Amino acid sequence: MLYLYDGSLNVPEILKEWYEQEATSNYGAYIPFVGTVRSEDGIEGLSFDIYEPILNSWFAAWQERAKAKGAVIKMAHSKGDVMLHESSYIAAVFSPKRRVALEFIDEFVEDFKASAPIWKYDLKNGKRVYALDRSTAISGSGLLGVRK
Amino acid sequence: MLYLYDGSLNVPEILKEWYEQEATSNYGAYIPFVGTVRSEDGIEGLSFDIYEPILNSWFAAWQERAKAKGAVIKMAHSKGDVMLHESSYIAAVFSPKRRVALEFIDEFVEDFKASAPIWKYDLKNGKRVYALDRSTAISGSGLLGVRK
Amino acid sequence: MKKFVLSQELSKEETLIRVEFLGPIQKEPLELEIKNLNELATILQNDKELSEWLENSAVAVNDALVSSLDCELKDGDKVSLLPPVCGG
Amino acid sequence: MKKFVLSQELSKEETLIRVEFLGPIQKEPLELEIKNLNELATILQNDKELSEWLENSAVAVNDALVSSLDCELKDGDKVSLLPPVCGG
Repeated sequence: MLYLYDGSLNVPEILKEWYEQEATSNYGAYIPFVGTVRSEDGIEGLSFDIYEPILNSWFAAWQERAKAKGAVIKMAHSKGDVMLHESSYIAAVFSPKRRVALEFIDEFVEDFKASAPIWKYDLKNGKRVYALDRSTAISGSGLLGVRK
Repeated sequence: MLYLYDGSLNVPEILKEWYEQEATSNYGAYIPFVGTVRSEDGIEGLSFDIYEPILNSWFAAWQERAKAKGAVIKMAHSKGDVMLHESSYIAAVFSPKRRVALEFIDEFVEDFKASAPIWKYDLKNGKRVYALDRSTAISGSGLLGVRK
Repeated sequence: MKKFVLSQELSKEETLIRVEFLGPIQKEPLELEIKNLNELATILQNDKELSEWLENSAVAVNDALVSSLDCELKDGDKVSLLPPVCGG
Repeated sequence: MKKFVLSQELSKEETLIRVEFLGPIQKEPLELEIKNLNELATILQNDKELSEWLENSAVAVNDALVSSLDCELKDGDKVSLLPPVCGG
């Protein structure tokens, strides 16, 4: 239920595929979150690195949390370059009930932003510049910097 | 931005249309909520009545609230019969920022459930039975029942 | 003085209000000569079939929800009863 | 007694740890003979280029995040440094 793509996402196609995958699963609520590259600070686009082993285990833990509430999560993300007004991220929750789905998509997207091992770079003047100022240190960071 | 359809919604088509409508609007987040008819209590489907004049003014007030936060809301709903595993409702928020979108879709869907002048009926044994037990009295109801 | 009285009577005769029952309330619209929502409440409370609907329905005048019966009505106004809703 | 000492020496020689720097940290992987994360901290703190990354990076051993340096390492273990993230 975790799909990584080279370059931008085909959003209509992915939203359709996921909807059809769960067409008879008897979920009452389907809430996708779609993230699209905004034009700001003169960037030409964004670029992403992903560390898949930890992304996979992070996602598997969330899938277990969803399952415990009778829900399912799906996620798609881009690797490499994604240009202005293209989309790089889709997360979706399917759930029997709307409250579970509404709360889950919020918690999932926020934890994704804080924890998923994905690094973002601005594409600017043809260069790839790490977006440190918009990035979040993973909880527990700094261990190796502590001096005895 | 409010679309009413006779019968079930073509979800992939609507999600695609809305995505493409806002493709260059520079919104970073697009969150649709899709409501699908669940199989429960032996129903064959649901049926909906809508009172459009008040639905339109209710929706216009929400569109103003969205606009004040730089966001846009779209909504589609079915009139008449929608069978099992078909969808009857889509609401979506487009916003520059994810927090606004995540909070807005939650508030909008909850107020929709509590206030939008739409009546739901179970289709059971070929009959249309008002779903009173799952319905919510609009805020301020009961005025005309108060005896002096 | 006479003119004033005439005008009052005229306006009284013309105050025709349409009352609509929405959604699952199975009742045809009424045309009533009333001047405010308090008069409407008194009339509808005499209809046994409506008693539950009066308890759980919201009220709109000309498609705007009202939160009080202190609402004067003028000729041609429309009053709607909205029973409990469940979209989605 | 001799056997015991030999065994100790053997295990010591075999403790080769691979250290990987993920995402924007522009540094090739290291192969280090260390027995725990405290030793790794001491070594990496001598590398001036890494000082900021050490402050803001999380640490994983064999792809599981750790919350403390009290972590023994065994031969073949992989340690990863994960700098601040921003998916989406």
